Amino acid sequence: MIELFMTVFSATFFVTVVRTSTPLLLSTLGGLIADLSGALNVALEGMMLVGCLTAVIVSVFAPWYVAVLAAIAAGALLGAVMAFFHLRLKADIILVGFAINIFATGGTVFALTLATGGDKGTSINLPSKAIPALDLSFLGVIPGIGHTLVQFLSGHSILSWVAAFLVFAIWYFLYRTPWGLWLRGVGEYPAAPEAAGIPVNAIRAWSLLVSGALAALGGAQLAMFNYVGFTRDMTAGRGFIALGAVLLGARHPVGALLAALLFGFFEALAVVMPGLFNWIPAELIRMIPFIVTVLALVLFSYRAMRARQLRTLSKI
Amino acid sequence: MTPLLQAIDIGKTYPGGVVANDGVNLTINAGEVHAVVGENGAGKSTLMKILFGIERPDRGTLLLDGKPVSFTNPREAIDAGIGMVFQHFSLVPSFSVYENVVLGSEPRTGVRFDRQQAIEAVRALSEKFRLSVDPLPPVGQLPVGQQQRVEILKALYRDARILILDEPTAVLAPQEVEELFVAVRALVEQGRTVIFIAHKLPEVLEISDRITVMRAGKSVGEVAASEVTEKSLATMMVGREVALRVDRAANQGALTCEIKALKVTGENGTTLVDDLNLRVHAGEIVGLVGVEGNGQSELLEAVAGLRPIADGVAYLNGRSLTSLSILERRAAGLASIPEDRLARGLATGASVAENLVATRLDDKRYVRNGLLDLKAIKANAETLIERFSIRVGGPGAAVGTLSGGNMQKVVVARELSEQPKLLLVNQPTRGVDLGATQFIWRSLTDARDAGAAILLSSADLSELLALADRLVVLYRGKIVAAFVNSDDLTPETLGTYMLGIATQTPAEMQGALR
Amino acid sequence: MSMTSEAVLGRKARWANIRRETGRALAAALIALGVAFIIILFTSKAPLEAFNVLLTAPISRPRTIGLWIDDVAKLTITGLAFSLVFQARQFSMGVQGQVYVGGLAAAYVALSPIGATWLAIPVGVLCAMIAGGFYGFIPGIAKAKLGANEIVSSLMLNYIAIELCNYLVRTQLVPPGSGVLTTNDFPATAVFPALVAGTRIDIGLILAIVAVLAVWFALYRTAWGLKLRLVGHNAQFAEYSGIRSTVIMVSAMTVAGALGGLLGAMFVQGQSYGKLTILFEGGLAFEGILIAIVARSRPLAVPVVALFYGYLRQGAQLMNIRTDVPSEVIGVVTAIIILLVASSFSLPGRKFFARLFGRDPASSAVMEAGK
Amino acid sequence: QEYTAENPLTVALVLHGTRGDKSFLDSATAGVERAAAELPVEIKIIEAGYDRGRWEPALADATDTGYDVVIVGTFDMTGFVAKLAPEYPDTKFIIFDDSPDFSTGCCSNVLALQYQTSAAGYLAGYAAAKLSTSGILGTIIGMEFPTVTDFKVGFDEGAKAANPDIQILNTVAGTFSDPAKGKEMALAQLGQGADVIFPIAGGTGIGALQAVRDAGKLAVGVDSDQAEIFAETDPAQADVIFTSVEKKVGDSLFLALQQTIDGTAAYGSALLLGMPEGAVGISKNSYYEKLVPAEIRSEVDALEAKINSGELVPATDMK
Ligand SMILES: Nc1ncnc2c1ncn2[C@@H]1O[C@H](COP(=O)(O)OP(=O)(O)OP(=O)(O)O)[C@@H](O)[C@H]1O
Ligand SMILES: Nc1ncnc2c1ncn2[C@@H]1O[C@H](COP(=O)(O)OP(=O)(O)OP(=O)(O)O)[C@@H](O)[C@H]1O
Ligand SMILES: [Mg+2]
Ligand SMILES: [Mg+2]
Repeated sequence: MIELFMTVFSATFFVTVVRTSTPLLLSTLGGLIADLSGALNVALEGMMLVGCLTAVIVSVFAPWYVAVLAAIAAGALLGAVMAFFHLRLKADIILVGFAINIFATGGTVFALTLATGGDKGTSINLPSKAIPALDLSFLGVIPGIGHTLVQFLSGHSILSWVAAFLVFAIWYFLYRTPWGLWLRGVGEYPAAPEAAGIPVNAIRAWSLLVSGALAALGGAQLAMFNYVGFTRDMTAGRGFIALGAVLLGARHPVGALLAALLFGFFEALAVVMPGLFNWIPAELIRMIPFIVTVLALVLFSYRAMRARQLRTLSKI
Repeated sequence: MTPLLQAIDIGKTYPGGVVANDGVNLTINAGEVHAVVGENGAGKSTLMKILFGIERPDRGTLLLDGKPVSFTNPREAIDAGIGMVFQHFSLVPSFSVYENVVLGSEPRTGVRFDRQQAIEAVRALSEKFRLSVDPLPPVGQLPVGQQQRVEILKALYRDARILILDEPTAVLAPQEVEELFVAVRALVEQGRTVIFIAHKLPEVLEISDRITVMRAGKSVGEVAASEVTEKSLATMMVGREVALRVDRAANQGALTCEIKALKVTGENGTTLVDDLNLRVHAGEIVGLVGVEGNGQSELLEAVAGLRPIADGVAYLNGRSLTSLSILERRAAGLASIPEDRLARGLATGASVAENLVATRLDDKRYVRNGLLDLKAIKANAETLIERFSIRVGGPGAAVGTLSGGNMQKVVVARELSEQPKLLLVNQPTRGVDLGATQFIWRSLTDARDAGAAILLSSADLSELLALADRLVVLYRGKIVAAFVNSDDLTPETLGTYMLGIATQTPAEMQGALR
Repeated sequence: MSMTSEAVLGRKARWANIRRETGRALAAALIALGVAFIIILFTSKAPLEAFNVLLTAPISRPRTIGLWIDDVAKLTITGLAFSLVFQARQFSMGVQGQVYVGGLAAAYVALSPIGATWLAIPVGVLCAMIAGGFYGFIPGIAKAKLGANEIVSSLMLNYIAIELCNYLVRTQLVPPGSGVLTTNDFPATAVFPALVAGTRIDIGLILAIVAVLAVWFALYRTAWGLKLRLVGHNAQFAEYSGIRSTVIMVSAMTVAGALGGLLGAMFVQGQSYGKLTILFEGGLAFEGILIAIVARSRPLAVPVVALFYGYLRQGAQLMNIRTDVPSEVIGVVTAIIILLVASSFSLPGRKFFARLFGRDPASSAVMEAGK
Repeated sequence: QEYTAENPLTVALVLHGTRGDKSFLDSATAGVERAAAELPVEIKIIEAGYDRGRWEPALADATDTGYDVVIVGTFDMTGFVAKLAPEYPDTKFIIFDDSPDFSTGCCSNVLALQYQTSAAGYLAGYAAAKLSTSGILGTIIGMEFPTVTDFKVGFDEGAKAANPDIQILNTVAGTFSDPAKGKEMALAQLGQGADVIFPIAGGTGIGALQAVRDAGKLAVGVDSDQAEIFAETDPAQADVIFTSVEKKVGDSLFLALQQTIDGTAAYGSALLLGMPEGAVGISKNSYYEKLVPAEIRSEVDALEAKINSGELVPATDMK
């Protein structure tokens, strides 16, 4: 138990949590934008996967940042496809989302085969690049806390910092700019922005575009940092977990951050625990993040309900 | 002088094949208040949506300042100086008043939404046009009257020269209607033009300069308000004479419903109904008078079982209702017509027949051993459709495909189909046209004459004065006055009590609170 | 008299509607097949033959017909489960998890002493349905009592059920020492008898047909069903009518869960496996969402949609097995077909094709929101 | 029967997955492809994908289609083969990595190839423990079943033989296809002090190898010579894989096909192939020679000789 605490409060563990949370967080933010605009984006998984593959293939030929941008573009393109079929052809958004997931599962492997000349499983024959980690070791000169700062802050992926910034940027966008107001209005009650002359469908289309771009950015982090390279289905359900994280985070960017960190924390814990408690069956350890999510959800809902009740009672 | 706005020979057929407009002509002069009247489904809203760029006409021309225009979306209409307040509001409930007002044309500093500037702009506007609204609270928490003002402010904020108000008065209390009219006059004084739709002819005659009458998708005439009477206008609309008059109760029976020291509190703990005592007898209609939001709806909901009673009791024929479930209350003879038929009174996706038995799913006639008796359900629907002249294809049609007036008839039919002992009625004719109003009124008085005790709340004072035998005025959840209805009782008298300006003493109320 | 003529008109309109929808779906399917053919043209050395396999393989042999029908039965059940929760306006995604707990329950029965008796099938199916029902009940009650979002809870419960199945199979259900992640074959008494020898068509098909009729009956002929639909249409109205909407909601999710559990039993006790193996469901449960949406959550339409979708699924699969078209391409083709069929369903007739290329007529968000 | 280029032996390999796992299935594919190139054999490779419900149909369809030989792998397929074999007596079945129960008399036309990888694992474990400076090793397992754990049983025993105090961390990923997870697991083990890691987890293991590469520690490859696979595209990766525990599925399949043509194949029985048969072993390539000191190598060679002679019998999970 002591060992567990030591591990959990170590800098390495913190770095691990940040690393495992980052792809999830980016994807969750993507889900959040779509959700707030009134479209449930069940295609996050497929968009992430396409982001993974695009990033890996482009990084063979171009610098890492070009690869990341390419992934973003690919995700945005999928978002545009969703928008076209949902908004223009009026197809059910969930059906479109599932179609994109199916497309991504097959399409990425097919594209990989073409790119590698026949490899169907992994891209290990492609010399793909990694996203650099941000080295902040210069902070070490600060007396006293310098060393600790370096331990905790140095060595994160650049995209982890980007993701943290995006939480702020998206919050700012949603709650401080007019366009954020438009987007939330479109999601909550489209008749109002429509009557105010706001192009409702354009807003939804842009949201899906951005949603896809963010999910694919999460994919890029997954395939260029967490692991460098592509393997089939490497997202392994992270997109669906992100979908859950959007709702668990109460449809707010900061909530999304907390939900993603919660997941990252327990995923990291599930990774270190076998080394510490080899008597616990692996399956049960792997259940932990999911059980914790359900408990967190129940707890939050319970507290929200209590809060409502208390407010009622106190005023009587 | 060229008219400001002219619609010539407008035609519009909806995808389902409904011909909503069929050669409509409308001429609006600058600086006038122009009313458009017609029965439910005559095509008024459709015409307005065309003027505002929401629907596109199949044929016809629009002239603005004599020049042909065609709007493909509201933005273009807004830019041309047209503003519209919809029959069903288009406000984002969780947004604050000022956010709703500026939505789409926000003041900015850089990329930042300048909230301070927006709030000030809204304050300034509401002062200028005498439409007082607090810019800060979320609109979802405001009473409808306030929401309406927010809608108007929205249009004014965009500097509308022409303001379209689609049934703005349907949901307003008389004082609010007065205030609205004050605002409308202020608008006209400042050079704006107003297009106004309403079903209540006295209002139309009071506010408008000229009136266009529509019937069945066509414009059937244009008259100056000063040249018509209510009666002649009604005849033009409906194509026959309409008489909106009812008889008061001839006799009244035993005590049916007794409400004692009733207290109701809201979600957030505010007291909505406070220490209320009231008795309703069989064969009488008791009217609840009050500006919306003074506890009438909450009182009715608490008695119906849709809200918890915080304190006090309500008895139905001597039996306490407090511990009874909704179904048990209904079984005891209670029926209720809710305020908002779409939100609470109907399942628009379900069929008419299903809606007509929804409240009786434990009744042996329709459900035995958990199984539906489809034949009985259908027969019930056919009977009621016939009896209440609901205009619908058949019992299987979805309620959502009915017009508003007919939807309301479905609710009324369901609640009156079994002779109720206690009937709670809230806004029975809101947004309903003359013919249907007449019909619903008669249904209510028939139920009364058959021995129902009726508690009626309405935002329309003339409705209350026409139907009620006794009237109680509610202010901030308390009864502040009570009257036995007579021809001497005027809206003005009621108004002073409704606004809390005056209060009767218990002794004064005594006579009317028997 | 006028009433009857109106009823006739109504019936005519309904038929016209069905004809129109079917026509549209077929048109969309044709376009989709055209697109599929183009893709196959680029990826296969013998495109015509590959295309032929896609279209005809499912009925090429009795065994393949069996595969198709078996798929249809399973897709029908998951489609029904989703239809039920959708009709109650819930978005629980928990069928997958219910399938696993149902499969586990059925396996426990089949491997117990009961497994060797004639009770194995009824008891196995019943236990699976109880387990699945319980698993559907959890997100339902969490939503009803606490307002916990059912999408999140049901998705998480899916993962938990999969791991639970992995764990129990590895540690409890496999023969000791064998270490494989598959149980022994169930005793013959515990395996659904085949209706057509040598194929996968087993009494699961009958269960599916019964389930369709039962769900239809429950939804449209019982008070519970009417209440459920009313709650789905307008929960506030249901409350006003004296219907306890939370009870209805939870019971709908529980019944859907029982269907999920039944599907679990059909998997493990059916001819397809006849034993419990980890990850046996292979993602089929989620395809019920597609079925339910295309069928507009109407129980009688579910098997029809499943029949078509299952055919496509089998054709694609057999194309993968028999031809040189890579399996990945099949995913791409399936995705395109879903997109086009989904698009066609939401558009009135010819407009679909107009919209595909032309401009969107003035949008109708106002009407949508007003409802 | 004579098989010639005009009248070849037709063979279908039904993969319970797809090509590209860089280990097990690719190895089998390589074996039959080599047979197609060198023997009068015509092959069809069927990728049944990762949905278990489709494995049996794929197998049945291949059998229906009339191939002379149908090849499948692992315990997941054994039951299906046992069911089909009596129905198709003229078709020959080869199942690798598992065996049906021949005592039931079901399977006179089935040849089962099983591999005892624990012996090779023993050698790798011995070398790993000798190379470790921290005294901590790590293993990462895809899923727990004997064909996987057999590697580990031998590895653990070998490591203990080299250093009785050795500590072996073990993590079960639960998936063969999540490299990011594999990488995290390896990082965790490295963080807990391990300096040699043996991932037995397919694609998940590839992620673990990457972690070892980045940390500059050592790894043991699995199934095929993984250093060789990386040698060209990712030399840094190859540089840390000092050996691989090879399960030569492809070679044994090639041999089995060759014997089928010769008529010498032992259908109706199971062959447990081990190090003496050359079906398993550790890679002794340039990386091995570069990274493992000569004295350890000679100790390993001595152990290998002992195992081959039967003097040393490592524990095994295979029955
Ligand atoms: N979006 C629509 N699709 C199909 N039919 C419609 C649509 N909107 C309105 N209609 C139909 O067009 C006709 C005219 O409707 P409209 O709303 O213009 O009437 P109205 O005069 O505003 O009635 P009311 O007095 O009840 O407001 C009605 O028959 C209505 O049912
Ligand atoms: N999607 C639709 N398809 C066909 N008809 C529709 C559709 N949506 C609404 N309608 C018709 O539109 C009319 C509703 O129009 P509107 O919103 O103006 O209400 P209304 O009839 O004016 O009701 P109210 O009397 O409450 O004002 C109804 O008659 C309904 O039949
Ligand atoms: Mg209208
Ligand atoms: Mg109306």
